[in-house]
Amino acid sequence: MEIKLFGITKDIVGRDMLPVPANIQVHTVTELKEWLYQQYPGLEKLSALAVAVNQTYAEDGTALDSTKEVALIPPVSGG
Amino acid sequence: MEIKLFGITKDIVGRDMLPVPANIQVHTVTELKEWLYQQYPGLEKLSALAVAVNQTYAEDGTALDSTKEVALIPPVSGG
Amino acid sequence: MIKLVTTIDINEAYSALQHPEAGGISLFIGTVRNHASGKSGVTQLDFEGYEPMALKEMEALAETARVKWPIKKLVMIHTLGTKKVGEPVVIIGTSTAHRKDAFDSCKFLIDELKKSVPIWKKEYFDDQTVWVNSHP
Amino acid sequence: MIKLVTTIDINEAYSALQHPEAGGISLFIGTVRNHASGKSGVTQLDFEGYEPMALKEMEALAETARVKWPIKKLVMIHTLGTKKVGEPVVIIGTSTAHRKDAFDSCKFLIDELKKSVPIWKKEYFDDQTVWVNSHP
Repeated sequence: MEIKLFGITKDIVGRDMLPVPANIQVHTVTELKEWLYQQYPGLEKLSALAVAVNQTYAEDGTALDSTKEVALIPPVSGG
Repeated sequence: MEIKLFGITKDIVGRDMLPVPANIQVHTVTELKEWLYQQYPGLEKLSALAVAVNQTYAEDGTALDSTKEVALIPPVSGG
Repeated sequence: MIKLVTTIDINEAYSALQHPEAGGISLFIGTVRNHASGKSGVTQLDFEGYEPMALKEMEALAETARVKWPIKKLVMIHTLGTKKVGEPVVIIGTSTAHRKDAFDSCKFLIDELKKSVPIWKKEYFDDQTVWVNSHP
Repeated sequence: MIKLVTTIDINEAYSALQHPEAGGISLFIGTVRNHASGKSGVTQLDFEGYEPMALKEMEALAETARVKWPIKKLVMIHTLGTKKVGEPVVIIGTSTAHRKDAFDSCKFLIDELKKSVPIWKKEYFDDQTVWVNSHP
């Protein structure tokens, strides 16, 4: 599974696409965020962090797998 | 004194400038409207009729004289 | 920018609203509809104004709006003369630091313009003409 | 008309809002201010988007607005890339038969766009850059 990164999450992680190693089990949005917060503590300091699955805002319990497009959505600031 | 006419008041009176005969005494807005309603009953059928004196909406009691610019303001419909 | 014109130029209005401290611009453009209240088949419209008084009233509304909202730039332009369906007849615009003030002040200006500015609209139908709002 | 662009064309947006049954068009144009909240001296901004999701969110907001108001035409255009102070970054427009619906729906669309559409703004100051809204 790969995670698309935008805005400040791209700066914190230092790249725009983060592969999740095959030996890491992240089956839900909550599990993904827990793993990310361990790896990149800067992500936990954001005012909010959403996850999009297949280009739609996902719930904490939404299931993840490698067939889905997954992205981190830091606080938006368009307009 | 001459009265400027606009919109439907111009159609009712049949001209765009109505002189008030010298022998007619109209000292206030109220007196002017009373005289106009007698002469042109169509004016009384309008949903409203304001009078402007020197290009400002006037009160019923506002004094009129021949040095002032006087106009009839039927219901506006700009925009 | 407050004026009466024969044709509205939207780019000119937009340019006049630009200001380095403005974050939001609200524009309202009133256009000629093809059906008035309860009637259909408007073919054209004529706008007539008591020009010096209309400009004075528009200036007074602008002044009232500037007291109520922190407006950076303001535009009120109304056309006079003959218009066809779809043509713009009025454009109101305000620019402010925050967008709510732009929306609120722009809406105030068009609402008040329609109440007090001495401009009159004559609608042409196939078989008659009507001065809008004249009769109850 | 819903799209992401590099440069906003106001005339194109206005043209897309014209409709013979529309009496009012509300346009909102968001521009780059020279001071953000509490800070001064923004020299430029970059806008980055998650483009396919941003378009999906904008389409969803448009659909919600169309259910709430009788909208004739609707425009949502956001720019991506580098902008200077004063440049337009977003334009929202709705045309409706009656003007209150145009104002209300236009304001709804810009308010919601700012909440949910995945677009990010980076402000450049003389001595630092800031991703807006990122931190409490």
